[in-house]
Amino acid sequence: MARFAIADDAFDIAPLRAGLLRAEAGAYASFEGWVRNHNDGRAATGLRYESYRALAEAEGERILDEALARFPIADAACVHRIGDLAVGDLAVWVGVSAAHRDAAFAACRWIIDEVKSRVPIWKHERYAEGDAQWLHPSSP
Amino acid sequence: MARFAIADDAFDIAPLRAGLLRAEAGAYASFEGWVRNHNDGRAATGLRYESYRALAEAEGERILDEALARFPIADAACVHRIGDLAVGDLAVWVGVSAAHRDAAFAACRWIIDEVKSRVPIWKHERYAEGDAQWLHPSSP
Amino acid sequence: MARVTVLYFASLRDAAARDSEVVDHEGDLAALYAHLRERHGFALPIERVRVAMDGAFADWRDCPRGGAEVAFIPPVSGG
Amino acid sequence: MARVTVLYFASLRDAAARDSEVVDHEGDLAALYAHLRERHGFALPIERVRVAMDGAFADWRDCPRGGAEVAFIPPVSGG
Repeated sequence: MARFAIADDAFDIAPLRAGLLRAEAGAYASFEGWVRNHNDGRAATGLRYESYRALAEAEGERILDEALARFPIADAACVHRIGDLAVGDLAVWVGVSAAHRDAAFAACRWIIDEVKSRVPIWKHERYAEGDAQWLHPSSP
Repeated sequence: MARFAIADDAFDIAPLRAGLLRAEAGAYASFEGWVRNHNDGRAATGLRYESYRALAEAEGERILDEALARFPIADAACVHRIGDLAVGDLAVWVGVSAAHRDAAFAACRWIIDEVKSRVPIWKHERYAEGDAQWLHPSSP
Repeated sequence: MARVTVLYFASLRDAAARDSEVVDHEGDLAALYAHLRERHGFALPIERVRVAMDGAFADWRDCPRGGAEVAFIPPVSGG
Repeated sequence: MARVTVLYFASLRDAAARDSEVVDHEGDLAALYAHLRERHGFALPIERVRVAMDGAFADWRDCPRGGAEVAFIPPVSGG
């Protein structure tokens, strides 16, 4: 089953979290990215994400496979929204279950960092002044 | 309003998470501790947590106050179960919202570490062999 | 001489076979623990125990006032 | 000469004013980007762009076969 998914609409976290429960897992770390009302000092009113879907799904899946190989975790999953989002909407969710919290936290952080740097998804941000732009950040 | 709570019964995460949503917060990190089916190499069937409730609530609140002072976060909360728990039950939940993910992850990790080391709650673990014991770990 | 209520938790409660007891005590909290450790055979040395008084962590050198509520806090294991 | 379909995303799509186009091309993917950058006035230099072919990341020195689907990937900003 795919561990990474692109969602066209708002999605429920509860069943995704439940899918990571394991009797041998004592720790669960999760991360959520929410649409903020500001970015780089500008008031933002919402945004649109678009993806190169086939490649985004393949690259997301690769990231989760790599996380399972790199960290002593039980399972991991990630869902990224695309389409139009308003302030406060859930943009991305990552969940990781593991026997211990060290690995759960480390893998969760690693996954969101890799998703942000590798998965072909682009953010088009709308500002309170009425303009909008694609964000193409320089590599860190 | 109290940010830290002791729960006598199973509790819902959804409203706690919703209480941390902020228009200026783009990141949310959470941690959950689940009852595992093993500990220190022994098969466990369940456990009981007891607390010195008045001090646990005061100390938990202090930890969250300290987290808000130490990290650039928007809000944080923690709930710890007491009573009888079965394998897979939720024992503790921590949630943190922040403008950025660095602070959300760091504060979430710091809070669960402090809760585990400072809050007067004790775990009585039952094993598959039929025996049980209080866990009084040595300081790390 | 101060009359204090002592609360026991976890393995200390099991060893004392009670949740709490009222004790007449003279001296600091360290002396109180030493006394009760001997009475009940607590396995934990004082170095591994913390002490609270009236709902807040206290110092072992504090001397309880009459009516104080003292709690011995064995190493915690929440989470 | 290979006939390839080129996909545009985000600011590249805005600059090209289309989602995709069919191009006859000879040479590697780097040459293809240089050619199309000139045609559409893409602001992004090749150093800031990645390239994919047929749904997988590719090397700029790869030469597309006829019928290939090529995508230019500007710096991503998910999350």
